[in-house]
Amino acid sequence: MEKFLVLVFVLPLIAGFVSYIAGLKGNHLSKIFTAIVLLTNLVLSYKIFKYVMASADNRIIAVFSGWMPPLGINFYADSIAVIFLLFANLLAFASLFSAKLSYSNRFHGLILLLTAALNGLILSGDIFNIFVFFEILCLVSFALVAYYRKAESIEASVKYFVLGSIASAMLLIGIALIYAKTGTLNLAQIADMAPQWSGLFKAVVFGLLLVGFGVEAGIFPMNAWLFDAHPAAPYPVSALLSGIVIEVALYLFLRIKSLFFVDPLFSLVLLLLGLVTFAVSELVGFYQRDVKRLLAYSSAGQIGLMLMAFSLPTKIGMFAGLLLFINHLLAKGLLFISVGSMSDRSGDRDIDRFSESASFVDKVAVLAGGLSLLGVPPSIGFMGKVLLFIALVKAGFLAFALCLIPFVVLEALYVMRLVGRTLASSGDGRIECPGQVVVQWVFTFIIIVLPIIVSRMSIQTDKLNLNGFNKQDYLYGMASQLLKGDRL
Amino acid sequence: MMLLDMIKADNLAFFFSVLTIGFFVANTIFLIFSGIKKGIVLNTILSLFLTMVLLMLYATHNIVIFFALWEMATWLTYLLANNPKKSSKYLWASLLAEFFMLIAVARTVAYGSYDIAMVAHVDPLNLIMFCLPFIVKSGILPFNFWVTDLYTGSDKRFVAYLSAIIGKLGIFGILRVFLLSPGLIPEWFIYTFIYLAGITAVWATFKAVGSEDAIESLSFSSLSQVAFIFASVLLMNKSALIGGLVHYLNHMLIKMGMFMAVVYIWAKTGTTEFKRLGDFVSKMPFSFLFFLMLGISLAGVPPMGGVISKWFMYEGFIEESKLLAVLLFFVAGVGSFLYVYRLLHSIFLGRKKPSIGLVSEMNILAILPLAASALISFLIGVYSRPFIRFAAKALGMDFSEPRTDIGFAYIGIVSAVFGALILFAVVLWLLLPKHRYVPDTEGYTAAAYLPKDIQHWDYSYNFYAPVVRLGDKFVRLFSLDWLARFWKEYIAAIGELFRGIYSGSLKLYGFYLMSVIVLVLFLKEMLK
Amino acid sequence: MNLDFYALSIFLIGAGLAGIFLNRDFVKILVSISVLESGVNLLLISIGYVQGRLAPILFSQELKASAVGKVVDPVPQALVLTAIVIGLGLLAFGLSLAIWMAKNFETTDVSELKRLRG
Amino acid sequence: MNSVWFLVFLPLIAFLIGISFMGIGTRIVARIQRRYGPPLIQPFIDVIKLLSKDSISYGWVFDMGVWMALAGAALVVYFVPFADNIVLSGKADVVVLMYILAIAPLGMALGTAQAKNPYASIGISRALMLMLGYDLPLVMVILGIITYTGSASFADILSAQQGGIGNWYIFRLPLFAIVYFWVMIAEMGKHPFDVLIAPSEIASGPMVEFSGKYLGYLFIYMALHYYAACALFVNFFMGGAATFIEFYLKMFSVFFVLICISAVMARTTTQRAVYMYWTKPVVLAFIGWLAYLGWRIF
Repeated sequence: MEKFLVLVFVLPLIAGFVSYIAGLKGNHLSKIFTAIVLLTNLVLSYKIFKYVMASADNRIIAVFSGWMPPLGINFYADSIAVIFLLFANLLAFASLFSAKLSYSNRFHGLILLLTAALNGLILSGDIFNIFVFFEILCLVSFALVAYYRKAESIEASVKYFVLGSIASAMLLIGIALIYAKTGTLNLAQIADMAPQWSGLFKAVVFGLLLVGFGVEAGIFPMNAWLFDAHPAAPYPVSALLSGIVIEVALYLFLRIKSLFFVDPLFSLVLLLLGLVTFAVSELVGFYQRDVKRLLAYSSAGQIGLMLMAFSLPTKIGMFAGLLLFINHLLAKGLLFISVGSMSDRSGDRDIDRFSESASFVDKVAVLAGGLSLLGVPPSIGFMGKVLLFIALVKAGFLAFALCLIPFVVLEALYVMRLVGRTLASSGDGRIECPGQVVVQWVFTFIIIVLPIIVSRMSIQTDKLNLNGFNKQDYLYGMASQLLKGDRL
Repeated sequence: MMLLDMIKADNLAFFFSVLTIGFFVANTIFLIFSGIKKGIVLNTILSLFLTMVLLMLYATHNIVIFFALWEMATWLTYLLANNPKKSSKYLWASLLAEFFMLIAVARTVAYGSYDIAMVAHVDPLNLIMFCLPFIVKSGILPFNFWVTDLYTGSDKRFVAYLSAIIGKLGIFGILRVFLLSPGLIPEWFIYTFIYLAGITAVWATFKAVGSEDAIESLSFSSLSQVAFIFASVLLMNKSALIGGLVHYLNHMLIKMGMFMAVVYIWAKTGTTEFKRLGDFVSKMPFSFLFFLMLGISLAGVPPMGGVISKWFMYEGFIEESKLLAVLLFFVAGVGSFLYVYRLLHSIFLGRKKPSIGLVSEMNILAILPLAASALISFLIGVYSRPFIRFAAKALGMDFSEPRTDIGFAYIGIVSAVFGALILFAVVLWLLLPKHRYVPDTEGYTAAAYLPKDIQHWDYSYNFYAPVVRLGDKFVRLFSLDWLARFWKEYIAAIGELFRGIYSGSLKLYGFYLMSVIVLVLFLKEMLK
Repeated sequence: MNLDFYALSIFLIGAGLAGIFLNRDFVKILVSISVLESGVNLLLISIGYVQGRLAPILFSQELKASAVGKVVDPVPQALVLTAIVIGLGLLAFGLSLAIWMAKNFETTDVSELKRLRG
Repeated sequence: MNSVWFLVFLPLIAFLIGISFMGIGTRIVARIQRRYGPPLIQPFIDVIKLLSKDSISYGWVFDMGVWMALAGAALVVYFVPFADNIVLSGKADVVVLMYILAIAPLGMALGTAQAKNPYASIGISRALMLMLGYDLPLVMVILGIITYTGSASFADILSAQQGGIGNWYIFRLPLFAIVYFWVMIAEMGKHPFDVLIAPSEIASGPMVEFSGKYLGYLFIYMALHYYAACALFVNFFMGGAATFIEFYLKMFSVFFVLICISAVMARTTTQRAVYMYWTKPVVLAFIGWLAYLGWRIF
């Protein structure tokens, strides 16, 4: 099973270059090849998910070339990482499968590299290893955003590039400082030495890491590039960017934060940042005419919510964050794919005219995506929302919960404006890419079925006995009890 | 099955479930057989789903499930109304309130229990936050801005369900919470919302009197009745509670029947405006008869059931000696005469307008629900003991308790004497010299020559102009349009301010990055 | 001895950041990014540097017997190698962006990029 | 007095009293205008003449409306205490009486609606608006009386006023009496507020399409309505009456004062009438509430 962990990362890495070369002649070959690779990747990650969930202590450690952790680099997968892995590969395969045939081999190669980087990031247990994969991720996203080479995507890519490079430099400085202090690069060892750091050192490193990961994760002051990049990218890429790339960056930052910076003050700062991100992006998102930009703002908003949920030290906050992540990935992926393809077909991204050619499946997809994004009761989003509020109130942050209310309502309004316009349109509904229809139906099916699975598995609401948590199993083993039927 | 024994377990849930199921069945029968073709299947499926949600909502005692079902009902109403532009005010108003309910739920969960009864034990503010959606859903004053849009804009097939059941969900909510937490309700909360409900009732009556559209008039009438029931339920006085529940039943029957007739006419003629309808009695005599019976019941005139429930509610208010509040509801009650007569006169009895095409009486199956509701309402008027016992059981009171059972038996006598007198009048009318029926063109024209286009010679537009002119300032003040405009500009200004953050210049974005690091260094000071 | 290396690397990082924010031309920004990266790499190297020791080349004559105590800390050197390669990749991509920017906007002046806002 | 036969003929007696008031009333108004006026029994003759003539009808709703008008008016008579006979009215409840009063106008309104004559519709809309106007002070007075006597049944109201002139409510609750009298003018549709009949403007309003026995029925309704209004005032404020003659004299005194006031007044428009009823009498009644009932009313 350890071999699968490595395979999940290495396979798309190699396939990326192979599919580029294969596609030089005609891009059908590269598309088929990429689809096969991503499908195997999805199957592998599902196998890993099954294995980790079934295993006793819910974790696998894959060691490279025989060197044991302190020196060698290792891949570490606990239950939360495995969930991210599964859904990352699902979204990667879905967005590729729904991509139009006209995309060139460059696109397929980059998508494969992006998946490789994502898998690597989720699994790596070594801090410099994280930096390397993070760089691959940034570089590939710059390239994908600039795919169309038109004025709009170039401008977005330039801004993304400059901010991204500054962030990676900050990150490297942070890592250098950590290495100077602890002398090791393995996450677990650094975590053990973290408590002895001085206040100043902790603040500096926290700041550097916050900027490093924050730009990619879309936290408030640093997410300016996000609202230009997502609309400029082709719709499968923006689905990937919104669905998983920013979430992985957030997950990484919170993983490191929960290991190194356990003082309550840091989680308070993050809570505040999350609230501000959510508030600003909803307020500005309310006025967007451009449909994809509107969805980008909603993604930044959801990131704010996830940041608040994950930064709460309690187990229920963690679970709320997870539910919000899964819900956002499915709903936003579905929305971006449907809305993106509709606006490409009708050639205009304005909210009144984008849905002229909406087919029946587009309408169903947008409705399902919109409703589950807003947390309409039967969906997971609803469970996430309820748990988030319960977690906030239980952790004593009643004021934060009250501040959330007006902005959630704002989001409901502008998302329903989008859904309303799609349903109201009387488009001719010709279907351009069959793959996309399949993906839309599958995602809608998952959105409807998943709440039943999750609710049966772990959240009988009247048996929700929420107790505190201890640091040891905070990140490593916790999610497994949580999803394996232990009542949280 | 599981749901049925869940409903039976709780008397209050049983009362509301029986009513909701009864309404749904009758409404669906009407919609199917009334010849309205397009969009029926989706509407029926969604309203079936909504009914299931409501049945579960009535039965549950767990606050998290209660909140989930309540929000599902809100969203289903939004979808069923299928007019996103008009129902957006409803959506954001109820979502705003529901999030306050969510906070109340979260605080109760933090307090340690999931039972509705415990909501009030946390603290009075928690109870009020939990009850906020009930107030919003009933359209009581600060939250009556969404009512105009949703009722007039919603899909005609759903408007009956909306006003008979969904508009009154708040009443069930208040009953569920207040009956489970006696004595913990803050006094000032009851006082403010009784008077607010009173003002809402008068405001809604003026709106109904002044409206030029049948659906709008009926919707505002149901808003004023709901406000009345809401206040009498809030009062927590025995006879007011019984009156409230019986009036809930009465109002549901009345609105179901009246909306069916109006929706049928809309399906046939495509319009529900008073000035374009008229003289339907010649073609639809039976539906007029039932419509008349229901109208009389709505106005609260004795032979029909309306008077029983209104009388109990007034009795409750007088017992609690809240004269000022009951005065407001009396005015709303008298106002109901005006719009009931307007409905009868402009739709069924006026002069036939050219725009109305061939309209035939509803087929037998479609008129069945209308007839049933009229007859049940008549039964309440004549022999109301079983209905009152049904309501009392729902509230967990045995029937003999209300002090005023002398009064209500007396209303039965009134109906009996009235029947005898009607008989005497008819017999006398038959004995007197014969009379002959004439077409409407033979009318008295005060010696003026009859105009050629006789059908325009009818007074059914701007019917109550003087009263509408008088109440205009009052109505405009409380319809809160000025508040909506101010709020829209305020949000626009804030939005403009925040849009400036992402002004597109790379330098600014770079500056944001650096500011974060400075912020964190500042954090170090706080850390020490 | 390490202190002046640290000072130099902080100076370089500062120069790089200033270059990014003050310049209007995109190519100049690219140059200042690489200055920033070299500063960071220098910082990384100077962490591992010990006064008076040899470079950690495994098969060199001096270290045939054992390198303990005689060699500088090899780990940062490995890190810097990858960091430089990554810096190269970024720079290459940046230049291609500059070319495309020139094609689309006729200028590489970053302050011209004002179309996407709000 | 309270045998079963009396109950059957009560509406007839009330009708005769009402007709006599109408007859005397027209003569008093004539006398005020320095002319002699029609013979005393003229209204009675009119009713008999109308009932014996042929008539035209516009449909079954037209007929039903007229039946409801007559039956409604007769129903009110049963539930207003007649002299000391309170067989049915004993358990009567004032709140329910408020709604019984509404049956007759509703019946007449329905009938006129099918008559399809715009004058009639205008007349009815004016009548309903006026009703909305004067109902506000009327309800305040009735609520005041109910709360003052502590119960809503006529028996208690009458017994509270027994024992001499001093106990009558007209002296104990003068403000309520004034407001009630003010409202009675509009309730009976007498001159300042006879906007609903308004002969010069809308050709006798609702009555325009009625002829023959239909108009006869409405005349009977008008007579019963006169009787009911005066009887209510007497029972509320003048302690009812022991014998028939005392009852008749008290009612006539009220009617006489009312006729004198209404004979000298000019007709107002509906909007001014409703505005006036919503302001002046309401303030008076509110002061009455505060004076007689104190803080309990909130």
